[in-house]
This record gives sequence, structure tokens and C-alpha cells, in this order.
Amino acid sequence: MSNIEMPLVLFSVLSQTAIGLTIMNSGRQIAGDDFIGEGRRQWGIVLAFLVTGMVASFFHLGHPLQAYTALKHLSTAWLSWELLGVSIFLCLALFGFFTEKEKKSGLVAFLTALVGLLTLVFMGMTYAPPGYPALNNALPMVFFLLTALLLGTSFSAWFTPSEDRSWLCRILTVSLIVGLVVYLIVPCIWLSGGTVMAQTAEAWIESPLYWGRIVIGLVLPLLLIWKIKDIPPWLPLIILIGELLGRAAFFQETVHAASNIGGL
Amino acid sequence: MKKHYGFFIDAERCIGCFTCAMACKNQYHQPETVVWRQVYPISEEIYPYHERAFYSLACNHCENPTCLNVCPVKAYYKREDGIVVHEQDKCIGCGNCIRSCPYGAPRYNPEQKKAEKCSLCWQRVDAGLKPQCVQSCPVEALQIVDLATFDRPDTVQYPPGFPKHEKLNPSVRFVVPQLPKVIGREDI
Amino acid sequence: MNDIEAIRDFFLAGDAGKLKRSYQQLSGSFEATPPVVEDWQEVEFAFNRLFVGPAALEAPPFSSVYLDAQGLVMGQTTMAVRQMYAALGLESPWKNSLPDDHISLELDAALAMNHVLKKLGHSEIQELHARFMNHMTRWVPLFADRVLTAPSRHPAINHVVLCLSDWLDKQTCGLKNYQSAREEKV
Amino acid sequence: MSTTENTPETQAGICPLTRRRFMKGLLAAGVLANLPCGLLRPTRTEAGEIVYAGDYEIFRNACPRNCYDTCSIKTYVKDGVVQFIEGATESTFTRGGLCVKGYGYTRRPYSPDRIKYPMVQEGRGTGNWRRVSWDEAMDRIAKKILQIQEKDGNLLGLALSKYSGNFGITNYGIEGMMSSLGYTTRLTGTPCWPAGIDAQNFDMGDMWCNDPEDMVHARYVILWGGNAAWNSVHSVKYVYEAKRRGAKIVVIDPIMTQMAAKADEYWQIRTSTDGALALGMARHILDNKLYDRDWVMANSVGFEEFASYLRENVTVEWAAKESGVPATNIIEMAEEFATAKPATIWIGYGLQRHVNGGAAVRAIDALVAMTGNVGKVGGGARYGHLRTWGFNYHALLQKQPEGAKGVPGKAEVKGDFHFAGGNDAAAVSYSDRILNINKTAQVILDANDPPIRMLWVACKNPFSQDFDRNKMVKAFEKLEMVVTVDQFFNETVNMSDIVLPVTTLFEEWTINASYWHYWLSINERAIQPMYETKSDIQIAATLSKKMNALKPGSCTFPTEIDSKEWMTKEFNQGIYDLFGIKSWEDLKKGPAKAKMPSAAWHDLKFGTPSGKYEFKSELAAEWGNKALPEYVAPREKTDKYRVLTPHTKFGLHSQFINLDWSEEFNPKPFVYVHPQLAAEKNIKDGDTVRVFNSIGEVKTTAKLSTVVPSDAILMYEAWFRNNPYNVQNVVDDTSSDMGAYKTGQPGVAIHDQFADLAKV
Repeated sequence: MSNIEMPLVLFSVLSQTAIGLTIMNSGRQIAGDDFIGEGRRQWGIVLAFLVTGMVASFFHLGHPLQAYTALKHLSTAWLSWELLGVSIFLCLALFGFFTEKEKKSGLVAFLTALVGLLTLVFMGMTYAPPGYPALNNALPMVFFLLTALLLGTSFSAWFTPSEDRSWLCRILTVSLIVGLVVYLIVPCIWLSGGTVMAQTAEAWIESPLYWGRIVIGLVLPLLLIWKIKDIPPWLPLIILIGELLGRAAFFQETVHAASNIGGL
Repeated sequence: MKKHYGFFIDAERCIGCFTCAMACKNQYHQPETVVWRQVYPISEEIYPYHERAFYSLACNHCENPTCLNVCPVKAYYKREDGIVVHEQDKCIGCGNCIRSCPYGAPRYNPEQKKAEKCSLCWQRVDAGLKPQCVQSCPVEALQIVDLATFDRPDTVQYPPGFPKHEKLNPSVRFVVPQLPKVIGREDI
Repeated sequence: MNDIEAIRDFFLAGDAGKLKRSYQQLSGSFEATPPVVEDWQEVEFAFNRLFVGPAALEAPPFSSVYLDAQGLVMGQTTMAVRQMYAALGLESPWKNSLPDDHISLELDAALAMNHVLKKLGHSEIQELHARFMNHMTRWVPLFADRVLTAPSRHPAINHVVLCLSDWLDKQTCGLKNYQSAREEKV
Repeated sequence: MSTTENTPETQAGICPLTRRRFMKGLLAAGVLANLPCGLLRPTRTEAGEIVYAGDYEIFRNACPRNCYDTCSIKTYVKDGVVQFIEGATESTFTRGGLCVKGYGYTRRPYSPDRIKYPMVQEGRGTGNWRRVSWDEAMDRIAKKILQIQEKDGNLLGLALSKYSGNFGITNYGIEGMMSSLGYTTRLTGTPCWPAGIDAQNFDMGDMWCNDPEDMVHARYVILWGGNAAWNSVHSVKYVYEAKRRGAKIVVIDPIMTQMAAKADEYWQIRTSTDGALALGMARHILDNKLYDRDWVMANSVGFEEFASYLRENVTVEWAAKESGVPATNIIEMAEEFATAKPATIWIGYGLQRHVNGGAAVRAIDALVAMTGNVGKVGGGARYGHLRTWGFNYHALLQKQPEGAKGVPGKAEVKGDFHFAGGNDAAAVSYSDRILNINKTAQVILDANDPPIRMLWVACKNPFSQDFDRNKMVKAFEKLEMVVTVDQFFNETVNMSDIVLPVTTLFEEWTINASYWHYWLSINERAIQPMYETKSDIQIAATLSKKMNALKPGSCTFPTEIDSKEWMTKEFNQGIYDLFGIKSWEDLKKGPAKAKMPSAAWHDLKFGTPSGKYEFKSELAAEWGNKALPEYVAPREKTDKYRVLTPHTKFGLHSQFINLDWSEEFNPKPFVYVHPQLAAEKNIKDGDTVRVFNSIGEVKTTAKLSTVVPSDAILMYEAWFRNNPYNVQNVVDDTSSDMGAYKTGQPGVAIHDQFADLAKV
């Protein structure tokens, strides 16, 4: 059992939402999707998620004013890369926000999305430390990609006219099913791993946060989409709540290797 | 060969008395909940008698320290002699090293809002003294050794109950505890 | 008599009589009206449970308990406070037997600093004073909080602690002015 | 030394300012002349800048607790404050280390919870304390003493309860203080080791053990009924060294102790049957003629009688049945032990805390003696010794005031650490009233002529350490005044009328010797006493001053003393010669070791009436025991399960466990239950359980553990500052079989206790 790390929960989920949204945006711009006038608003929402997340992340630090020094260790520390990635992403998003008026800016969106995607990779590496055997692998990256995908697609619906949402619905449905499978299978795999992995699995399975994330973040949205056949504006918020619960479980319920020193 | 300090933990000699852990507190006066050295009982799956065998562990001063690698502000450095030092004035308290180290060596200091860990008493070592934990051990179960020349054949790097992380290559060597022959009571 | 002297003497009082005397010397320049005390013996018992003993103290009157990671006396904070006194050319008459960072000694030092400030307006004293007040503002609120919420809290003692907080607020107001002035200069 | 960059200044929120920066200006302006501060004073000297790194003053201290190891301490002081401590490297016994308890010492003087001033409680247990001056405290105490004298015509109504909280030599000034007041009531004896002391005195004429450092020469080591790995950590290295050199190490104990885990063999014995096991081995050795016939012939008396007893009453099978140890193992060990030369047995204090404990020690002594291992390097029946305690006892030996009355006739005050001397026998017509420390509650309740009106408690926490706590509550109700001298508030202080603050080891001068190893240390005053604390002898002097002011001649204790001078008064030429030092000042350079042969009884001149080892002791018979080391049956069960309450590694009786650092590693107490017993009682790990018997109950958390036998419950004795846990709630004051001869009172059967348990 670790700390719930609320600042990190908010930071990671919200920044991943921003990245997901940007990727969707970029994809659609490249695909020539036509949503003049929505672009700037979309940059604004991306910035809102990102800035809220980044502000939250400061509360995680013992000494937030020295946060900038975290860029110092690019040679080995993924956290430095994560900060660099998020910072560039922020700059590009700001640029996008201020430059995109009437005209679409496909290149900026593409670049931002690319940086965002890389940042997801850096994040995945940062949160896969040896201290947590259950996470010392590609799983964090998978989780983060899923978060970006789920929230990116669902929030995209805000900027998509209802008649154009059917393909979004399809992507989201598939993502939710993939997410559900991943999140249900992962603890089962952990159960057959070492002691600390198994302990992590048990902690997750016993956690209301985990089941909250499954039900609120995955099952409920699936049922709703199946029923409504659309992504109503409030649906992304439900998925967001699910993601936040899931991330809280990620930080709080994952068992640290040191808790089992002396045990097999 | 280059000097590389590490701890030699003779769990066969160790009596789990916690003297080393307390000697560390006596030297550095860490605040409540911050312990640089902890004495971990070995579970009954490994040693069948409850709380009768122990590993006394602090920082393992790994050859490839994950704390150093993941620290975004370069608050860690590894000395020529292998000692991994945490410089607290650089630390911003991000907790990344604490999350990262599988041996639980860095601890969060709630007063300073920074991490800290065993320094292998490098100031004492530089002054020709033993680290305080080593000096305090009443049964000579804990020693500082130079791994470049250490060659006791009966030692292991990863005894059962000690997380195996070959990438980190912790600078510790162990002798595992033996069981006595137990003559149990006939009447119960 | 200066109010702060009364507060200082209150926290050093050894018995009910001395508690009463220093309490009555509070001038009333503070906003709150002092509660009327019927039984000074009761105040004394509460005072001892909070600040003296013999049982574990409910609100130790030493800054180190609040500021040192260790939570005990004669550590880094006590020594730093001792250094501050030394900078003024002062030392505690109970050096190494009563921790230098006892609230009464700190108030005494504050009195000395205020006096010198008034006489000289010496800038270096001003700096020392600012730092000392900064130190006090770091622990006195914690101390006051412990007193006000302690199981043995007493209205009269609460009043003195509130007066102390009041005084410290006023001091730090001046301090803020000084600091902003200093920043401007820089 | 600190590796952190956490400077004191940032910690306190202030920055260092060098004083000379403005001292000159201030002085020139004349401002310092009339500062309004009423407390702080101008510094006396223009001292240099305070240096924060390095530069320690080093003082010599010694751990004064009731412990085998009595570690010699080096104390590092800066700015008049203890910074950290280490063991003295000069001692080959401690080799620069202390123990888990000792390293917590730096917490003691500077805990904000320390008792700081003399205080008076208005109503015991009310928590209504008034701070008083030493003068007022002494006035109340002295007046009470004079009132008792007035009322009873003597001071037998004043009783002293003191034991092992501080074994410093000058701390015997507490007993001295009592003598200087008159004839008083003394709670004497020892709860610790008396049955074994008598046993060894009956057998050999004294308690004397080999130097523990010579254990390395043993070829066979039995640690019997003692857990050295927790209670004498520095001795363990000698056991290891013996093992490395080829010796076999055997531990015999009802509990699978830490020491047992480090042995070659561990024998789980049925509690209180040690005598049977030893006698069974003796019988086999006898039958197979493996005993040392020459040694026995030359150096002992009564061996033939002992042999007949064995032949007629003891068989290996019987011993196996009694002890639970299989006969084949008894035979094997008997043969190995008898043929290994030298072989030694370390007799722990646990095995003699029984109604048959003294008899068991005698049986084990006999085993060592018959194999010719007494008087040999690397051999011996090791129990303890006081051979290095030949001090002057200047603080102890005080004369009663003229005209003082007490119990008519001469009665010798005895005790394990009570050293004879003092009064000229012919001149004495009165004595102290001697009562049993091991029945403190009962004797207070029973004493009526006169009743005990006033109790002085020092170096002791009766509510935590004396037996049958519930009875103690009743006993205290009978007392008119209780004065407790202590460092921390505990239940005894809570039940006192007056508490007096006492110094820690860093704040006083004294001398410390060990009852186990051969080293001697002085204890310097490393720091000034904090607050208004005084050492025990200073308290005695302060009381004497008041007594004499109120009634001249009522107390013979000096009214002014210098504690350093008093320490030096304890030395004599004998001590200097024994330790090979010219003066006590040599000890400032480090501890010294007695220049004694390492083998006890090396000259085979025993202190018994016959001058030989006495298998048959008439003295033992005189004191109500069997003349031969015969087997005595264990105490009948009084409840379902045996309760064992031995020492924890984190504390020494009621001390150390209350310190915050100690709580870091040992936050709360447990009751240890074998999984099988737990299953029967439906108890799971972590459940709260109640251990109860006819005298009381203890509630605490269960830990399931296979180290405990399934017919016993294990709880470690301890005093936690925030937990009412107290094992004395279920330990009664039943006496052990021996102790009265040398320590004045029989011991107490601490481990012959029984209780039931249930899940709460």
C-alpha cells in the first residue's frame, strides 16, 4: 500500500487527456475533417487540462519552486524527459492556440501530437520503476496510452457534430473493450508472478478504486454507448472519473518491493 | 582494481538486535519515521522460526543505482569508491528515487520535504573510521568491504528474501543463516 | 509594565501566585478581555500539565520541539537560538540547564532587540530582529495551537497565548513592512 | 557530524549572525548597559565563533543499568550538549559498540517529557501537580520523617524501595541516606538472580564466573536458560569464536530464543525441569565413569552421597519424561559434555526464577564440577560475580544519628549488591526492619508495628516491576506519603505525592563495574544537569541539610557534597592494584580490566565451610534446602497455560522502551502464542487477546509464533509510555526456593506463572 499521490493522479490523467485530444485533433486535421471554428476552442480545452494537471503536479513536490531544476538529468532520468516533453507540448499547444484562427494549422497539431505521443512514452518509462515489480515493465505505458485514447476520443466528441460521431463511437467502443480486457487481465497475470506482483494483484482486486474504475470508467460507458449510440457531452466526464479512480488505484494499491524484504 | 565499498551482511552471525539501526539514529538523529538502516526479519517460508533470522539493510550503494539514474535534479552522485551520496540541497522532494529503489533505501523526510538515505558514513570513512552501524555491531555481522578485493567464497549477492535486481547490481554480499538442530519436546 | 514582560513572566511562573501576578500585569491593550479567574490553583495544575510536568507535556514551551525534526530540546534550533542571543551579546543565565529556546527566554530576547532597535535603528539589528521574528512566527502559532486544543487547556492560559499571538502578529506586521522596504532597496 | 545540508539556521528559520559584527557598535553606543530584558545576561566572555562541524569534547560514561554488559561509553559533546555516543574501543568486551538500548541514551537528557522539577501532587493519581522548590519539597519530606519519628519513636515507618535502575557505586548513597536518618524499613533481596546466587554459594562458597572472554577456549558450551543474544549481546562473539574453533554450542530453553537459533543444537525443555535434565545427564556420566574422578576426589566433598542419590533416584528415562527431552539426546549430550575438555555451562537467570530454581542451578553446578570443569580456563559454571566490586562504599556506609531506635538487636542487611561493613557489631543494639522486596505489596499491607507510613522509591518503578500489580495498588493506599525519584513520568510517579527529578548518566559522576565481565569504567559528568535535576547523593545531601535545619542532629549525611569527590572516595588501593591503575584518573583514558586469572576458582580454594566444592552442603540444609542437589518438583499449575515474561531486546526492565527511537523499532507489545494453541482458542495473528488469571489480566495483540511451546504464553516485560500493558498484572509473588542466605530474601518464581487466554 502506497500513498494515493493525488497530485500525480491529476497530473498524469489530465495531461494524458490533453495529449489524447491533440492526437485526435491532429489525426482529423490530417484526414481533412472540417471543423472550422472549433480548433481554437479545442486548443483551449487541451491547455485547460494540461495546465490544471501541471499545477497539480507542483503539489507533489517537496519544493515546487525548484521544479525547473528537474530538467537537469536528461542523460538517464526519464522524469527529466517527461518534464521536457510536457513543457514542449505546452509551448506547442500555446502556439497552436494563439496562431489558429480561421485557418487550420495541421502542422502544429501534428507536431504537438507527436511530442505528446513521445511524452506518453517518457511517462510510461518514468512510472515503471524497479521499486514496483508489477509496474516495472511496459504496463504503465499501455495504461497511459489507453487513458489518452479513451479520453482523447471521448472529449473529441465535444468538437464533433452529432451526425459525425458514429466513427468516434466505434473507436471509443473498441477502446473501451480493449481497456476492459486489459484491466481485467492484468491483475490475473500478476497473480501468477512473484510475491509482490501477486500482492499488488490482490490489493487491486480488493480495492474499490479498481472496481470503480472498471465499472464507472469502462462498463458503464460501454453500456451507455450501446444504448444511446452516441457520445453525449457528459459521457467523457464519466470516463474521466473512471480514469481518475483507476489512476488512484495505480498509485495507492501497487505494492512496493521493499515491503516484502525478508519474504520470498 | 578500483575500490568499491559495499556492505557484508553475515546473517548467520546476525542476532537481529537492531543495534546497527539504533546506532545510525544515534549518529544522525533522523526525524521520526525516517530510518536509514532497518533490520528485516526473514519470513518463515525462508527461515522456519518466527523473527529469528534477519537482514540488516540500508542503502546498498548499487553499482548502477536506480536512485541516481531516475533523479531528475542530479541530487545523487557516486563516488570513486562506490559510495552513493545524496545531496540534500539539490533535492526537490519529487519522490522518484523513493518509488524507484526496490530496496526501500531512500526515505522521505517529512520535515524537510526531501529524500534522504544512508551515506555509508562517508565522512567517517574519509576520516579512517568505520561506518557507525558497522562499528556498533556487537557480533561483527555487519562489515564494510571493498568488493574489488572481497572474495569470500561462501557469500551470495541475492539470498532468498532479498530482491534480485541484477541491473542495479547492489554492493552487498550475504552469508545466509543456518538452522540449528532442534530437539523438540516429546510431551507436546 | 510591558505586556510582553508579563507574558514572559507568566510562562516562567513556578506557582499559582506568580501566575496570578503576571496575569494581572497584562495591561489589557489586547483586544480580548481577560477571563476572570476564580481558582488560581486550577490554573497552576493546568499550566503544569501543559508546560512543566512531571507527566509528558501537552504543549512543550520550547521552539525546538516544534521546529527540530527530532522533537526534543537542545538540538539544532536551541543552538541556533543561542547563537542569536550571542549575536546580541547575551546569554541565558540557565545555559545548558534550561533550553535557550524556552518561550520566556525568546520573549526576553525580543524585548532586548526592540529596545536596541528603538535606540539605534541599527540596520543590522533590524536584520537580526527580522530573522528572529521569522523564527518565532514559525513556531509560536504551532505552540499556541497545541495550547488551545490541549486536553488541559484553561481560559486564562488561552488568553495569555492569544495575547502572545496578537503581539507576534503586530511584530510581524512591522516585519513585513521592513522586509518589503528591504526588497525595494534590493 | 551530519551529511544533510540541513543547517541549524534553516531549521530554526533564522540565519547566523556573527556577534562581533555589531557588538562593537552596540557597546560603543552604550545600549547594552540598560537592556530591558530581565532574564538574559551579557555574555561573560568574548568566546570565538561557534563551530558546527567536528571538534567534540569526549567524555567517559558507562551504562549503569542492570545488565551483563555494563558498556563503557564514549560521549561526544559539543556546546555543552551530547551529540552522539559510541562504545569505548579500549574495552575488548564492547569493542566500540553499545547495544540497541544504549544507543537510545541521547534521547534521555533532552526529552521534553523529562521530569524537570520537584513537584507535589495534590491527590495521588489526580494529575494535579504543583511545582515546588527543592527547599519546599525537602521541607515536606523532612517534616514527615520527623513526624514519623515523633509518632513511633523510631523511623521504621519509613521504607526504601530501590533496586537496579542505576547500579552506579555512588547511587548506594540512597541506602546511605536511609541509614543516616536512622533505622528504617528496607525492602531487601533481589527479584533478579537470588536463587542461583545461593546455589553457587552453597556449592562453591561464592558466586564467581570465568571471564566471559575466555569462553573462546571452551570445547563445549551449553547456554542454559539464558538468551545472551538479547541480554548480553557483547558476549555472543565469544560463543561464535568458540564455535569457530570447533566447540559445540547447545542452547537449552523452553523458548526457541535468538540464542537458540544461533546454536548448533537447541533443546526445547519443559519449563522448570532443568534440574531433572542435569541430573539425568549426571547419572549417565556417573554410570559410564565419564566423570573426572581425580578432580572430584581432590577438590570436593559429598560426591559419594551425590552418586548414591543419582543411582537411587534418577534415571535417564525419568529425566527424559520430566524434561520432554528424548533420552537418546540426553545420553549423547552427557557423553559429549563429559569428554570435551574444557566444557562450560552458562547458567542464565531465567532458569532459577522458579520454585525449584536454586536446586536446578545446584544440579547444573554439579554437572560442571563432576566433569572437572570448575576452575579451568574455558570451563566453569558461569553465573555472575562481584569480584570487581571491592569499592569503599563510602556513600553507602553512613551512621545512624545518635539515639536512633529500630528493631532491637542486630540484623544484617543483605542483598546481592549489599556490601557488609559499617557499624561496629558490638555497639549495635538496633537494626533496620528487613522486608522482602519480592513481596513489596504484601509486606506493605502486612507491616503494622509500626505500619509503613512513608515510601521512598528510587532507581525503581514498582508498578511496572514488582509482582501482583493489583495488590500494589491496595498497598499504596495504605501509605501516608510516597516520594519517587525518577527521570520520566510512569505509573509509580502517578501514584506518588512528591516526585524528585534525578540526573541521567551524562549529568553525574560515578563508577560502574559489571557482574559479568572484568572491566571497570568511570562515569564522568559530560554535561551540566538539566533543569533542577540532582543526583541521588545530592538529593540525600539536600534532605540532610533540611533535616538538620529542622532538628539538628537528625541526619548524619553530609549537607554539602561534591559528587566528583564522592566518586573518588569509592576507590582504594585494592581497586587500583586489581585493575593495574595508579589513580582513578587513569580511567579517564578508558576502561580498565581486572588483572585476575580468567578462570574462577583457578586455585581450587573454595569459599565453602570445607574449602572444597560441596556436592553435599550442610549450609544448604541449614537454610531449609536439601543438602544434596536433589530434584525439587515444579510448581503445580494454577491455571491452564504457563505464562513466561522474560526480557525484550528493546528494553531493560521498565527502561528504554519508552524512548521515541525505541518506539521506531518496537512500537507496541504483543503476546506470542503458538499457532496450535491459537487455533484452539480461535485466535488469529493480530487479534486482541486477554491473558487472565486469578490476580489480573493483560490485554494486547496476539502474534502467532512457533518459537513458543504450545502449552505456554509469552509476553515480554516492558513499560511503554503510551500503553497500559503491564505483565505484572498476571505475575504473582510466589517465592523461589533459594536466595535468603546471601541476598536476605528468597527469590521470586517469575516464570512459574499460569493463566488462560481468550480473544477479546
